[in-house]
Amino acid sequence: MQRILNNPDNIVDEMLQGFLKAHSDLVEGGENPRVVKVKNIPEGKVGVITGGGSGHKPAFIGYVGKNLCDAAAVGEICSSPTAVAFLDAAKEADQGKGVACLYGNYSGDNMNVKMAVKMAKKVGITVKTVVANDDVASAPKDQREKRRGVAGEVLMWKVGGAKAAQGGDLDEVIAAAQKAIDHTRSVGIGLTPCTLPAVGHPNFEIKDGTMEVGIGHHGEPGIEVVPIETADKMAKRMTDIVLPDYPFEAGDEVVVLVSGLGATPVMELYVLYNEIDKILKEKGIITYRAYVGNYFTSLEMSGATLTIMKLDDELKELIDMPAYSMGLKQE
Amino acid sequence: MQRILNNPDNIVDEMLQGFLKAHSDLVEGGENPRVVKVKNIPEGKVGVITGGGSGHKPAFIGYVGKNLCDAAAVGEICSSPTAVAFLDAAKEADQGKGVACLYGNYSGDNMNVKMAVKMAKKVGITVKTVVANDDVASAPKDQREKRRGVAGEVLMWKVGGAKAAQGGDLDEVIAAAQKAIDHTRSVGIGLTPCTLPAVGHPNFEIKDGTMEVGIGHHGEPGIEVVPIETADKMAKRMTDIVLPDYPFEAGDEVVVLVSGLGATPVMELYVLYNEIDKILKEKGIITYRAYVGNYFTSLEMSGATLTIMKLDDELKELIDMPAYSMGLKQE
Amino acid sequence: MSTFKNTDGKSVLLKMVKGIQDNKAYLGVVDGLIGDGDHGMNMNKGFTVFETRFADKEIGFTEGLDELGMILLNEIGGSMGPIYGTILMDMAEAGEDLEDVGLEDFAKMLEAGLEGLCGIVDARVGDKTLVDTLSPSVDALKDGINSGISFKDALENMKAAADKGRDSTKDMVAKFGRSSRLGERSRGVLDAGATSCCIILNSMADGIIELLS
Amino acid sequence: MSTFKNTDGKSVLLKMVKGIQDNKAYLGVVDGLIGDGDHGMNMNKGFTVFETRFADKEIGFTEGLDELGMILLNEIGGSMGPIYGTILMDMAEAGEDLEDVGLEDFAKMLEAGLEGLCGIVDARVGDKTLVDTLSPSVDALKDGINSGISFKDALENMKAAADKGRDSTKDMVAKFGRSSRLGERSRGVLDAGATSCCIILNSMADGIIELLS
Ligand SMILES: Nc1ncnc2c1ncn2[C@@H]1O[C@H](COP(=O)(O)OP(=O)(O)O)[C@@H](O)[C@H]1O
Ligand SMILES: Nc1ncnc2c1ncn2[C@@H]1O[C@H](COP(=O)(O)OP(=O)(O)O)[C@@H](O)[C@H]1O
Ligand SMILES: [Mg+2]
Ligand SMILES: [Mg+2]
Ligand SMILES: [Mg+2]
Ligand SMILES: [Mg+2]
Repeated sequence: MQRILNNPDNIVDEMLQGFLKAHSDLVEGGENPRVVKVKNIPEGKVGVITGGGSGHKPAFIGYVGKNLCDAAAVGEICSSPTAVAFLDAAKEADQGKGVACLYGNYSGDNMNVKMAVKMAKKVGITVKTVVANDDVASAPKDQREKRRGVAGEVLMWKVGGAKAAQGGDLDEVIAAAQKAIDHTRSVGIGLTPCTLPAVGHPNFEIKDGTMEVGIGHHGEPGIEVVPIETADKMAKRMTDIVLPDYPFEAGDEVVVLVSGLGATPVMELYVLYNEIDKILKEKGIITYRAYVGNYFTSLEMSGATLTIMKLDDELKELIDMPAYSMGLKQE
Repeated sequence: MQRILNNPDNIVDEMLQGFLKAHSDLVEGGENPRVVKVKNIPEGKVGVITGGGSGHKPAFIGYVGKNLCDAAAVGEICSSPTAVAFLDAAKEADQGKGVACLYGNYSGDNMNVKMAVKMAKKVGITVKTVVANDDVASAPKDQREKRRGVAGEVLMWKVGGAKAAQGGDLDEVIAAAQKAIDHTRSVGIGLTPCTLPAVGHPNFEIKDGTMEVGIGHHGEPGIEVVPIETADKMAKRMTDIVLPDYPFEAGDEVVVLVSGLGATPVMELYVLYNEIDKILKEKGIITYRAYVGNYFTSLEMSGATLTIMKLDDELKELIDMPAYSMGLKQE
Repeated sequence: MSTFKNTDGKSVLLKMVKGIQDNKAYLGVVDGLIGDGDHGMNMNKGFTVFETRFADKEIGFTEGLDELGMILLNEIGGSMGPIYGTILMDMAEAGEDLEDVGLEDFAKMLEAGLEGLCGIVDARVGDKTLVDTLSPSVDALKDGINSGISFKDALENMKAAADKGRDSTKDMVAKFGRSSRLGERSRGVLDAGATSCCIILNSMADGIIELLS
Repeated sequence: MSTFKNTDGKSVLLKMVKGIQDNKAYLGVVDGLIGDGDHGMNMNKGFTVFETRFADKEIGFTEGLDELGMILLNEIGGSMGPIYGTILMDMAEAGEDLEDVGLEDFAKMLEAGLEGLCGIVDARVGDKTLVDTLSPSVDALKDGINSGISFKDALENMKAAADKGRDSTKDMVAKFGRSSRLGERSRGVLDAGATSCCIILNSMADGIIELLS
């Protein structure tokens, strides 16, 4: 395993130490060492929190910042944070106006958040939740509630964080974040597997010369394994999955987010984005804003995800709001 | 080759198209399609340009932005831009105050820049140059002029760009950028090789279980191949190379930049940074600011570089100035 | 003997710890086939924290179950934190007042664990999760009570039921958790949680049997 | 014949193009050993642009050298743009007024190319670069003039000198370019530029010999 590690069992704690030191102007550790929070959370606003397993950098702690999430609960690699970490993140973020917990649809996270919400209630903190389920490939449309959350979470945090920063109340923040994810669809293509450091070998296989369409952020198998294609065909395949599902149509204004899965050179993400843009233009779909880069990764997996969000006036305003975190900086 | 590509021969052009579309708020193509420039370069200031081979994203075009470089010349993958591209970048950036060309010490770049400087002179544009040579491992200290430029270039652009934005004249901008690089030392460790898309197989080898200390951004061999080490030992090895070379000493205030080489999970960069920080603290060296992330990569190579710059009051002020580009956003 | 002293129960917990530690790699492989391969690692981490923390401390059976459950819930997270945390803590709660633990007590405890689990997950028998191991194990204990066999024999039956339950997951299609995304592709291999649950129940039974004899 | 018509020289250029195209992969391998492996790709790209652009156009020898040089310089970049761009353009300049090209003319052209190269790089014979191929090739032509042999024979001698020059780089330590970072580790393999230069000179010679006969 060609990795930069000490004892793999300590990787999350050591990463957190490095992260907090490197970004000490922006974030700090919570009382619970598995919580990262904004330094000086603005008073009187609704708290916005998230959380999830580690290994998806910038997600999740990279989206703790100005006009984004106020705190995040940190789990082991690819493993949900504890219920207590979610609770403690909520405690850090709460300003008496309640807390919006915006997270992804994974069974561990669902269970731990559910428990945290109950525990928070006991200590007088109202936590409401939005569960991202933007990954089209992870379940049929009529079972949207089963779909995973993937890179669309970034847009959910952007929107929810902006709404809270604008002074929205808890229900408004929840409604905006819910709208963001309801307007968002994603799909991923995996090209190489990833290896959990403590496991030491890839925990799934993608044969050379093939690609896994619809892969999840933990290597969850997709809907199809097909021979690897050129970027134009990949773009077509991805848009063919994403666009009809919402559906996105001519005249729609959208945000396009192309995220690498970790090891794919960023250069190639732009090649892919270029092809996606051509297809959207052909269909008359208007790209209002694009994000291209490593926004939600899976350790050293190769491949990319495409996320498209349909905008309305409210979402536009919220997407346009400046933001500043390790993973997302926008003027 | 598990990559996102069309015809590999067109990858640079297609990447550029995608890049310009994705960041159309910030940058645009020059008249020469192999030039990327800031939209609305502020008038009356010294132009700052750079350029280099492709495959190092965010370098080089990712550092074209506010208070950074005004334009960049774009080469093929790992291959210098043409002299004409450097010339055309200078033309785009020139506001009558001259142009600082801040680039890295590679023979192709040296030749092409030299020619571009001559051609620019003929059309009445003064171009002065600073050649980054921060890579300690690439030549002995008494042959510093032979050393490669690596991630230290990012700090050189940051400083040079800020000085120009402050209204410095050409000699002042050159002096500041030169000071930045003179105060800067780097070293890289490679863990896996990279593959030029048009070549299709890795063009050098790093055996599993070993690491190449002092590797260059194109896989140029380093000073030593040793068995792979834990992060703490890697940090020690890197600081043992970097710190004595300048030298950096107790009480010095420094910028620390840890950059991934492409495929190493960002999580691991923080683990490495955490160890580096411990060593610096032990030595009484004060980290004034840290950058950790993929700042200067080599396609899908794994590994990391460490760059340290010693600060004085001028450099501090210039490093602190806000900046905004695809690759570097700082409030 | 037909009961064991609650205060003597640390050895049972250490047996469970060892069971998980010895099978860390195996559980990783099983989870890797249709999950993400971290099940052995997650379980091992939590159980080893317990081992270390209570190495030099006296702790009884139900108290230990409670501590182990809390470690899983509060320090491990993932799916296993809430799932095993709930099972173990609810078992502990059901038995916390006991001085001596007999078959009926233990059956009640395990049933409470199962009920707790069913309170937080929607999975039922047949869905290819640890419920497929736990539920028949509870049934085996209850059958043992009804047929009046010894605690030891009932535990042996429970072990057999756990094994059978684990094996039954092989031919199932996962309905919950990560592997459920696989649909039909999840058929043909064991479920990781069902496997770890089987290991835990076997070790627990063996540990108790040692105390009984 | 002891001269060829400058206007007939397109075939010579196409031979050079073919020489590079046929050796694209080989040059990549040679460059990969102590460089970055892109030499074949870079060269092939530039030479193929020339081939495509002038496929349907009349173009003479010196004019073609100039165009090829400009393509390398202005469209390829890298190290090869300025290096071969300078060599070819300076060769072209030295011969641009010629209607017929004889041995002395050609020798003068190649010498101009060498001089141009030495104006932009510091490498000299013995430094493991294409200078080790080009310089003895120029000498061979000059020797040919002095000893009064035919253009064709002088070209054959030049080919042999180029081969020998290329081979001489094998035992050298690189002093310039990427592989110079390797120091002693660069010994034992050919230099990529010396190899491509040898291919170009051989193809050029063969192309001219065809025109001469
Ligand atoms: N929603 C669920 N309901 C019941 N059991 C579940 C659920 N999710 C996961 N499991 C159990 O957890 C096991 C996987 O555990 P583990 O690998 O530790 O967690 P993760 O799936 O988060 O990586 C599965 O084999 C299954 O038995
Ligand atoms: N500074 C230099 N002086 C002379 N020749 C050089 C110099 N740099 C490179 N070369 C020649 O260029 C060849 C490598 O060319 P190429 O691989 O195309 O460029 P790069 O090294 O930029 O990848 C070397 O083998 C050598 O002959
Ligand atoms: Mg997991
Ligand atoms: Mg090169
Ligand atoms: Mg798992
Ligand atoms: Mg090369």
